[in-house]
Amino acid sequence: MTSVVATNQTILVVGGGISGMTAALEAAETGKQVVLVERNPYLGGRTVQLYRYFPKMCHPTCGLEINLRRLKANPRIQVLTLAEVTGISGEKGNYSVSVKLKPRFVNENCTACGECGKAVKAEVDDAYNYNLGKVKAAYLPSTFAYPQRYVIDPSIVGTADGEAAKAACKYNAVDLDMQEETLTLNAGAIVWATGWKPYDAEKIVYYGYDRFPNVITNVEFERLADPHGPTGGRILRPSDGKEAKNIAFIQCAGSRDENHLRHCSRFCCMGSLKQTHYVQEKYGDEGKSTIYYIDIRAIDRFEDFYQKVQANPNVSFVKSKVARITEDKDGNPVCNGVNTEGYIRYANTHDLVVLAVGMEPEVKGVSIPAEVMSDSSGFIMADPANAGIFGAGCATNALDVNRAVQSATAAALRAIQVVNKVARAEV
Amino acid sequence: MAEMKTAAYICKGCELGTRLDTAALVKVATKDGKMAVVREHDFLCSADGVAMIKNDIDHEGVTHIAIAACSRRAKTEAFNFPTVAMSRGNLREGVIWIRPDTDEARETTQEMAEDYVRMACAEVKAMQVPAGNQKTGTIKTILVVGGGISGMTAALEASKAGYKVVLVEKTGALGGWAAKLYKRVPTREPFKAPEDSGVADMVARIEADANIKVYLNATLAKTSGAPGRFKAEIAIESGAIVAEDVGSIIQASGFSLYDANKLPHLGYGKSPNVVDQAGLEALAKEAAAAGKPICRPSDGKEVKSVVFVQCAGQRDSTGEHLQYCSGYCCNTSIKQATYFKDSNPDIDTVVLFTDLRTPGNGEDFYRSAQNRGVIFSKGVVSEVVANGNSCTVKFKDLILNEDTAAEADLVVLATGAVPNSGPDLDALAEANRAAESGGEEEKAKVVQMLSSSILKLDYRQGPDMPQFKHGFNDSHFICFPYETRRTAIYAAGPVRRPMDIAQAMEDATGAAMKAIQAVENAGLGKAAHPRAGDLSFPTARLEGCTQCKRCTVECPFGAIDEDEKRFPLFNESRCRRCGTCMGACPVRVISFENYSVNTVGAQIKAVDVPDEFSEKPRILVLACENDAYPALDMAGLNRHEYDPFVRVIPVRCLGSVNTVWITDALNGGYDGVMLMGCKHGEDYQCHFVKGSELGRYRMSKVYDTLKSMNLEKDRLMDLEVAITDIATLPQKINDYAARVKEMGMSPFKDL
Amino acid sequence: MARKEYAFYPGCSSQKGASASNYLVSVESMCKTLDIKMTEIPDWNCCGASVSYAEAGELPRHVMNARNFALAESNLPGQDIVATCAACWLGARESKERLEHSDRLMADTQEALKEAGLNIKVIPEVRHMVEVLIEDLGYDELKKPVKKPLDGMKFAGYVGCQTNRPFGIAGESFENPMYLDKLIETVGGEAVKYDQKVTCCGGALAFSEPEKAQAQIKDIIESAYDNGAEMIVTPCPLCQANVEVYQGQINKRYGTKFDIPVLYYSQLMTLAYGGSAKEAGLNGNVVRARKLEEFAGK
Amino acid sequence: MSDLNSQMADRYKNNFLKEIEEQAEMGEWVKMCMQCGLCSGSCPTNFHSGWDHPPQEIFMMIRAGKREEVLNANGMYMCTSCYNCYVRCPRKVPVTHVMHGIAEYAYKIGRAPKNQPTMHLSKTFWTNATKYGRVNEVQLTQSLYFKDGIAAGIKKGLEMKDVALGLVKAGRLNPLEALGMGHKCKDVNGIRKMLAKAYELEAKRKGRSA
Repeated sequence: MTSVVATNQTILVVGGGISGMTAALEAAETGKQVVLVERNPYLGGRTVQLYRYFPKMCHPTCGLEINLRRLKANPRIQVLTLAEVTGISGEKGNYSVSVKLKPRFVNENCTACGECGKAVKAEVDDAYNYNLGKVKAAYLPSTFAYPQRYVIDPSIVGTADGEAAKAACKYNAVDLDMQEETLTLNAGAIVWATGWKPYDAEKIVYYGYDRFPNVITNVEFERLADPHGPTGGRILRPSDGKEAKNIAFIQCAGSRDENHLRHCSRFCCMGSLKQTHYVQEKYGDEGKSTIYYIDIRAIDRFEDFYQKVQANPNVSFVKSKVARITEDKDGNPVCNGVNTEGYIRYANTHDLVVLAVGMEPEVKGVSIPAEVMSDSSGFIMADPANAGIFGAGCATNALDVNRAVQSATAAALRAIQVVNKVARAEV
Repeated sequence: MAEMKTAAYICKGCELGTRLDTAALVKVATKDGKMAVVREHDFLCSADGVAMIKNDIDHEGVTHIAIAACSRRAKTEAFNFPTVAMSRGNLREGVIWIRPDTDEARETTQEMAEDYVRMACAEVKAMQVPAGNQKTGTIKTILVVGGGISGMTAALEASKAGYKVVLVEKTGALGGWAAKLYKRVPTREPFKAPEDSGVADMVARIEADANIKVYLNATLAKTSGAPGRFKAEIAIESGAIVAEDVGSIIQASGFSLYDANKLPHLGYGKSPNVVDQAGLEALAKEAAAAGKPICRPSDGKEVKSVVFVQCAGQRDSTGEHLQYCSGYCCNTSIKQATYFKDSNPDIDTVVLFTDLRTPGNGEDFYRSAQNRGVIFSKGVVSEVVANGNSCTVKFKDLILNEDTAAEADLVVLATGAVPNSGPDLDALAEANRAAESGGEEEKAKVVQMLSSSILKLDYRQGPDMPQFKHGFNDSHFICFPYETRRTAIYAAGPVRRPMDIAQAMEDATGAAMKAIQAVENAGLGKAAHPRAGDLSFPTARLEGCTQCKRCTVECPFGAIDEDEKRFPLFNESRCRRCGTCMGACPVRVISFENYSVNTVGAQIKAVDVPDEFSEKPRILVLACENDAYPALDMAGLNRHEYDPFVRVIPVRCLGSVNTVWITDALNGGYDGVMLMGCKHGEDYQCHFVKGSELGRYRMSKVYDTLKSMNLEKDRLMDLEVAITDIATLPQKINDYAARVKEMGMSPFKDL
Repeated sequence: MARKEYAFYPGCSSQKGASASNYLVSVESMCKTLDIKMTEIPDWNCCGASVSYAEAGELPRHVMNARNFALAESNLPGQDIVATCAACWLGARESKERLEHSDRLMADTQEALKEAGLNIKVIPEVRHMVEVLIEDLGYDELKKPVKKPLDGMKFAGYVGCQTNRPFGIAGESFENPMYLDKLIETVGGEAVKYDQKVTCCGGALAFSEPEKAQAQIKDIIESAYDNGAEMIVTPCPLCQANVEVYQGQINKRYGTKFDIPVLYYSQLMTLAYGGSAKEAGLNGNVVRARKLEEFAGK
Repeated sequence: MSDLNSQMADRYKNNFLKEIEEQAEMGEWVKMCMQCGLCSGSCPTNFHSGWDHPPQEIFMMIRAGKREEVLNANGMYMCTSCYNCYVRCPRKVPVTHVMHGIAEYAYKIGRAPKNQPTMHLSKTFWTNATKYGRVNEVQLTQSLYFKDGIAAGIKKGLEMKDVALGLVKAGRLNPLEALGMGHKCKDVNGIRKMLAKAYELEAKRKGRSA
């Protein structure tokens, strides 16, 4: 049975992505008790699934490493993975929160030695790589996974594979009898940092994401470009494994569209500009990128980045929302539409199409307490009447990493204001 | 402090027991390591193993422990003994996981392990448990510079958390730019109607807040001290100076509009009917006050047509105007367009833009303006011609692909924001140099530059925060927007980055969070991010100091001043514990309790260097702990093999690498030295700013030494490493090992 | 008494002797089997179709549909109006929406209707025959009467535009609606996958700009052939006519050898329900559906 | 310029957008376009042969006050009423109807291009449909063929001979309709009066009564 120490001066942070980690760390490094709840078996959220960050082209795992070091060094943060908040009752300064813990089937004895992985035969979809590949059913979610502990997929529990994993472990770390459990814990304030999910590209039927293998999403493209991704960092198109050198990026795939997401997702323009660098990085002058856009939203100093990409002769820009993707006989996706700068009709053949899908808040549709308001897109809105529950990061708005971290830092203070008040009241 | 009792613990888990001769490792720890207690354990990180160590600490008086097991990055929850000095010998990720399990390999693998045991023992003996900085400042009051929306927000939020605030505003009133606005862009569903700026309400809350002390018509005359004990000398209206003791500082000095006079081609200054966005706000306020429609400055007639020119003097790649985008201007022009449409729908209202930038729910505001009949045209304005009471805006319509023009009673230029960030420190240093040799003119320039200073810091490295791109006081880091280069001083709002009111309020709240955190940690003598919580701090044996000033010059955080005797004066709570000063010191008088020239030097010496006939070279790797060392660990985790002759020592930063380590190593018979540090230059990734760059610069000096020792240049190898070079790094190590083989064994063995 | 009763709005093309008369014939047979009673709206008039936009203007178009509403309401109270023609359905349904959303438009309409001695109280629901089949009966009900499943026959379900956009059948996507394929499968046929399912046949431009329309029709037929279809099935008279009757001209224009029958879903259902070739209106197909004629003969 | 046209031009001065918003059905949507071009790219006729101006461009031209070019444009008549643009528009602009509306207005004030075939079809169809309340397909076809005169009509008729014959054989075209027999409503008078009133009201509401 998992035990958690929490009081009405504890800050609960829901979501262990970069926003949640930031809120938790900032609060803990200010001396507060924090419980960090994450749905995945590892921390880091969506940022660690990115190959590089714009505009510095640095690696998300670098920041993750520092945050993990802060976390390891800080006794005030208790981390719960494979955990989801299922209910919140009580009030500002004294919430009672129920948290559902899914079994990992691996306990803290795990040394990440990898023997169980070797012993298991079954493979499951590799969620970390957006299911572009497979992993053993006993796996370390990613190289940088924290906790650095294996996970056993429920599908092999009760099978020979499951037993094989158990037998292979010299440290009694594999515990196939682990049950789902529900904890109830106390908290004075709550930071809601459940982040975002990529908009479901299948819903934009005229782009054929469900029909054409060579139409993929921006988040999937990150995994293709990443040396630790399913293709070892080679940009190979799904249909035939051919190197994709002529790549189309379609902006506002779902965003700025009243039939899909009414808001602008903010990060996708910079995301695609960044991804043209990947193409350049892999193929030099043989790599060609075309960005189909409505407005390029490279805000503030990101404009420098945009200007650099504009100067690259291998990248072209077309002001147009692609109307339809078709497939030629060789399986090449063809973008059909009209360049609205001067009415130029086009039917351009590419090796691969990357849909810059927008951000949909994870919190959308989730039942968060009534005192938390959300806007028409499902993002948490700062509510003046709000008591002790605060949104952070992409749960509150479509934000890039930098702004999400800002938002999370602010949320940490709002939570601290509540627990400090509780503390003052109690002395 | 109790006298030192050492202990070493050898783990046999994770195949260490089967791959290595741990009995031999025990001998090494005892004989070479000279450890008082040495124990093996089958599964050291298990509850039982940890209990064993705990017991030695609690009952055997063990004060220094060397754990020979997995990487220092692994099993940190288990191996957590804050009361003793601890080193970690990396036998798993660093040895058996990067070596093949073959008979040929067994010998060299074992040697590798033995060296790491020796190194761990040597290191821990040179370490002490940090006692923590005694000279901590415990002042928790927060100084906020600037009384605009950002400053007011920071003050209110800090107060709400229970902290006292001193707010300094240079003008006679709070409110800043926001106070000049007629309305602000909507912040709430349905994001359609402009809102009241909310300034009056904030001012009232501040005046009613006992925690907040406000100085109007006041500026900083001098800021001295360090986190937890800053002294802010404030020049107030009367001309007098009042001193306030504060623990941390939030710089919310805001922005100025880009000077529209630099845009004569857009008609500014040529016609009173061409205004910037602030000018339009003034007209709107005036009109609202008079209950009249917005009127034309030239003749006071009601404006019947208005054109908004976006990106005026912005997004300019020619270098003549602002290169960046100010981010808020699209929404502002949309808002201002609604001023007209809401008062009279028949007013022609046109917004000329190249990319309309309304992120998030701004898209709803954009739609609402279109719905009001505001016309948006994608076009590039070439010229605004003033003719009498009207203006002709000449532009290229990019959609209809033609040059055209629009007549307007009023033209509004969206000119964007320039940060009020004080003088650029590099430029100032330059000016200072010029002034030293130069005449009155140069001196006057320095004075003029200093007069624009915001913080007036008496830091050795200049009066303000270092500037990032385009003069903004931003952080260089994507994951860490508040990673400041002046500890406990945080920029907030448009001085940090171009932003609108909503973002500025969010940003100021974040900055308040960091300022509060800073005073709390300064009080405990703890380091700030990225080595948050580190209790160690640099000390110097001044008797050995030659006053060369390198440490004071090179400290990336301006932590070190000079005392009246021109010795380095450490301000511990400004220090970020990177060790750049330690690396810089030619006479090696600077050290940390848990990281020093000795802790590393001892490890280098501890390695067993076989004679030159053994064909067993030794390659020293000094790896940055932020990127290179994790990458090597991950190489191990992924079982990427590399050369058995390397010995890796993690360092806080290449900036902390003292050249003596290199020369000692080479003198001691090492055959090669590899430095692994992160990217430097424009997009540097070093969290100690110039650490990796400085380190490399210093190494370039070592090459002369190599020459004098008749050693090949390649005996020293400098490698730029990213944390993701997991697969490539082992390859690079092997390539270098091959190169070392080529060069042959070092002639300095057994000398 | 029939289990379901509706006010039937056949529309100009589905009258006896008109271009979609075989649609009418098959719908009648189909409804008979399914026990659906369709009572023609007395003296109904043309819906105006889409193409009349330029001459008709707004109000007159709505008024024409309003007249049908008024007639249906007064003569067949409480019954939904059911159209078999996609354009009729769309035109009528659009008028219903506009009138219900604009009091001014409704007032003007009533004033005009007065001239014909009519007025509207409540506008009945306006539905397409396909909606009746899917929503009021459901695929299972439609399957029950099947006596002779069209085993092994491959059809390209050509949905086209106006039963699909802008209103569409509830729960279907505009870009890839499945209902027609499901109907085909319900009667035992195989619905081939092809990418021109919702491509426009050119609509009225088949008359005014034949070369444009025929280019589109060619794409549709080609894709149907390429994907192994033996016949094309559609829910819309104009689609049916356009895709069927211009095959000869297209062959001339492009040197193709198109000769593919184009049927109505109602014809398939009638046959599957054991109806004769005549009852299915097969004699009304310009490109004779030999295979089905034989099938019906058996 | 027809009277009506000059009246309108005069009434709206240089505010063509306003003219379209008030005069063209659904014209009030023109301002909502953000120039993404999805409508133009989604149009089936767009790719077969060039339009002069696709929808999104026409919207921009309206905002730019290009009155003559827009009213004379062919673009609107390329519409097959397939509603692709309508259902895809990210701003939910009912593009199909807006295009119809602009066409109707251009035609009503006499500015539509001469001999625009679809324009002519629209006119013919409606006249035919409203004459007896129902469409007389034969007469409709005839009047379409003979719009360019007897000779052209016969030529076209011959071209279409097979098509027509096919339909006749299939019992789907009744030659007798040519003689005005066949489909009509009973209350033709009522319908005509009703429509006359509708025209009157619409003209009044749009201030078009010349």
